[in-house]
Amino acid sequence: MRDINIDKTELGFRVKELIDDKARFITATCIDEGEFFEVIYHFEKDSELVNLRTRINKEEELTSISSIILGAALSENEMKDFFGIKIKDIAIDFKGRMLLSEESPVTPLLKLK
Amino acid sequence: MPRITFPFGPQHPVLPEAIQLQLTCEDEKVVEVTPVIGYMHRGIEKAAEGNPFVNNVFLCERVCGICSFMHALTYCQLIEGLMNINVPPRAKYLRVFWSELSRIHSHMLWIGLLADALGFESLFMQCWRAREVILDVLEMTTGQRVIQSSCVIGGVRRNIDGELAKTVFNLLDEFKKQWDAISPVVQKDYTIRARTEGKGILPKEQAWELGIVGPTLRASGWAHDCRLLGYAAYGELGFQPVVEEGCDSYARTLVRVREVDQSLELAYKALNNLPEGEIAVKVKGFPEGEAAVCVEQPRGELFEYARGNGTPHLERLKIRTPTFANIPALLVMLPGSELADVPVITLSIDPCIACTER
Amino acid sequence: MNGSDILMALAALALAPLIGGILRGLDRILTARMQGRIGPPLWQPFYDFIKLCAKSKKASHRGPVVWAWAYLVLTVTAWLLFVLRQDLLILLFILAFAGASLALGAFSVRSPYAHFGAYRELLQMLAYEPILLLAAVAIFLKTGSFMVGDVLGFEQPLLISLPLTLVAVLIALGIKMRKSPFDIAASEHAHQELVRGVYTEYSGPTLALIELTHWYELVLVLGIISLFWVIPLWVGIIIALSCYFLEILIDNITARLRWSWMLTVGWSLGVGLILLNIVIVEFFGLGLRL
Amino acid sequence: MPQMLSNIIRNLVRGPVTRRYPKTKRTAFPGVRGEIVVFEDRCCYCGMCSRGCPANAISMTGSRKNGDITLGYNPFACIYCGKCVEMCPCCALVMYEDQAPPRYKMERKYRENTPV
Repeated sequence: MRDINIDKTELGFRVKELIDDKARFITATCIDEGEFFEVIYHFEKDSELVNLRTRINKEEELTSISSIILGAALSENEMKDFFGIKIKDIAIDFKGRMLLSEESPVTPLLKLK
Repeated sequence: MPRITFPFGPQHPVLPEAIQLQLTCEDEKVVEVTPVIGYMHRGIEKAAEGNPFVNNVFLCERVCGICSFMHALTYCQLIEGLMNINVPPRAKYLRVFWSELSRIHSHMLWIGLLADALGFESLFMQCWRAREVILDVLEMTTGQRVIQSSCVIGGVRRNIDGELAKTVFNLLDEFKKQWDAISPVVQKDYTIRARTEGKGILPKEQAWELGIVGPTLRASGWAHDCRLLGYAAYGELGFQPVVEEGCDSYARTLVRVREVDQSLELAYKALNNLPEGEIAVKVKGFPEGEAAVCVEQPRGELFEYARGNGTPHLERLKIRTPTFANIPALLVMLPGSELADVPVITLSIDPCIACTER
Repeated sequence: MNGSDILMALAALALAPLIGGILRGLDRILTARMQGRIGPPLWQPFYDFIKLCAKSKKASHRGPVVWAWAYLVLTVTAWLLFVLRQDLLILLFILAFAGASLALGAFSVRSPYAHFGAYRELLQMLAYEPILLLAAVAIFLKTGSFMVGDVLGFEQPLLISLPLTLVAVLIALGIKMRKSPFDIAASEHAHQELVRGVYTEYSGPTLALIELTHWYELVLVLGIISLFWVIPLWVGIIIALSCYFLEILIDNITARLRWSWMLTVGWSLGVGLILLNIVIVEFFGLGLRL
Repeated sequence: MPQMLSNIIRNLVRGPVTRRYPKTKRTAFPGVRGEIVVFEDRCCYCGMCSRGCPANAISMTGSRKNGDITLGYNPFACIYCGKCVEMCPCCALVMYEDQAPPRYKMERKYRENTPV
């Protein structure tokens, strides 16, 4: 497991670099840390796990990486559903309703205060 | 003929899964596809945060019915990684044995469903009949047919010894006999080949870029298999992943057919080389830190990530199931195909929507 | 038409569904056994029929119901023409009308499943109609008449001179019975992409009507097959039943194929075989000498 | 096609392999996790089962001091993992090999006979 801590502005650039290096996108995980969201993009490169970590404020907006990897669109939609994290320019945007329906609770995975 | 938007699912006899594909068709040609999921989300990730971590094994098992053992195995390996638990070798071999049986029964189920989608009812029955033998072995050795609950953190709950092993070998031989009658049909039958060959092409480069996993990726010519990482006892047993170059539905069928043979071989090997000793170790303390683990499921790579904070409850458990990664493949494979091929192509990624919507 | 004819027609009206239902029951038992199952009892088709009749009438609108009735009436007319030894050609055209009304019934609703099913139903008719018509022509060339009565009076069994025609009619039987590899417009078990195709919008008593029509149709097609050996008639019936068994066997060893394949087979193999048969009989006179 | 033919013919000759379910029942394998029955007379009210249960299907109500302690088992919440049976020190929870019959209402006891 290899961790790379990055800033949210260089996310697209770093992902592009990894993809050009023949890495395979696995998934994206979001963790609620009170003030912040920690977003981890998991990649596999030569049978090794590479994590791109970025921390953003809860109000901040993240640019989608689905223009680089189409497969990431589902993961990003999922984060949007569960955490209410703001991600812009997702290739297929379900607007926070991919896994949740109209009647289901909003942002269920946020930690209760 | 004008464009017709055609709802495929969420309740459809061919695809007993709650996924809706909105197909826009011109004549019988599909020009556009939008997958709609979210009909049965259960919030298992949230529930896992509220449970003590030891009990989550049984919860994770219920993510999917078909690969329940693998889900439990993944979670156990995740926690064992977090807490540095050394699993006794006998437990590792038993885990391999049950994993491979799960793989066989999942693939048999899939081949049956494929036959059913093709209108080949007799083959469907034949496949599920052979699968029943494997389910009998699972029931006999773990205590339950589908939700085995035999894998726990630190080892396994049941042992296979003496008399039982003999019965298991007999049943596996019985399965092999039945399987040998079916596998040439799946591989060579004219009507099956006519319906699958050249259907649902997933080009090699695109498969890797989309992050496709499992048999779908291997059918596109990539020798990618998480078992190569050598978890449980796979490192000692040794095997080569099954790879096909066809990139179409037929190649995906062949990969699964050959994997049944391979899994059977691995199951025999694991049971024959079962080391003596304990089957479980005691778990003490609470998980702390971060861990991620990949396990090869029948449908592909299962990825789990967890973060513990030194309490009995995990802070975050993330489960990425193989179908979740494989759904984008449909966006590439379906447009341009004929309506009659849609069920076959959709099935060829072996979708498990229950998994996807943990 | 005399009194005995009327009695015979009435008997045929009553007996055909009975025979058809029993044949369907036999089909289900045989299919189950081929698949290693026990299967339903012999009378299951009738139980299904009664249950369907007892359901409440639900239809999106009247169109499909009217067409379902047309399907029944036309098929029954064709069956009566057959029993009353009328013209084979007219009978086949009425049967084609019956098939078309099934497709029209599906077109009269707005369900995309039904529409696609109707297209495929029409394509199916395109595949089997030439076969049946050419078979009638072949029979005419042999017996010199289109009348079923004259065929029944023909001493020499038709099978001896027209074996290839029978093979071609088998393809038509497969399509009519909706068995794989030809179950394209509506598969028997609904496990296909169009769910039930043309029948999707039917339910309850109307669906029972269609089921009843299928029984008539099945008996009629088997009747046409038994024309291939009329003296003595029981040989013809045995031939028809063995064709039926063969169809069930083929159903169990093949997957469903696509309509383009069906058209190719129907036109090249089916039509080709009959034409070959006609050429052999007419120009080489092989059949006549036998 | 020819590959399947031999399978079909074999089935046709050998006959069905399925059972007529309500008439002939399948015997359970030894060690299968089936129905759970609580024998409260043997219970020592230690609470191990209710603490270990991953589905919260077992609950202890009342207190030992007042003498009104009871063990509640909810078969509808139970996931039949068998953890409680493993943990119980006084064999008050027993797991049968047969599956539980279909139920329509909550009952506390389903079996009258004593366990083996």
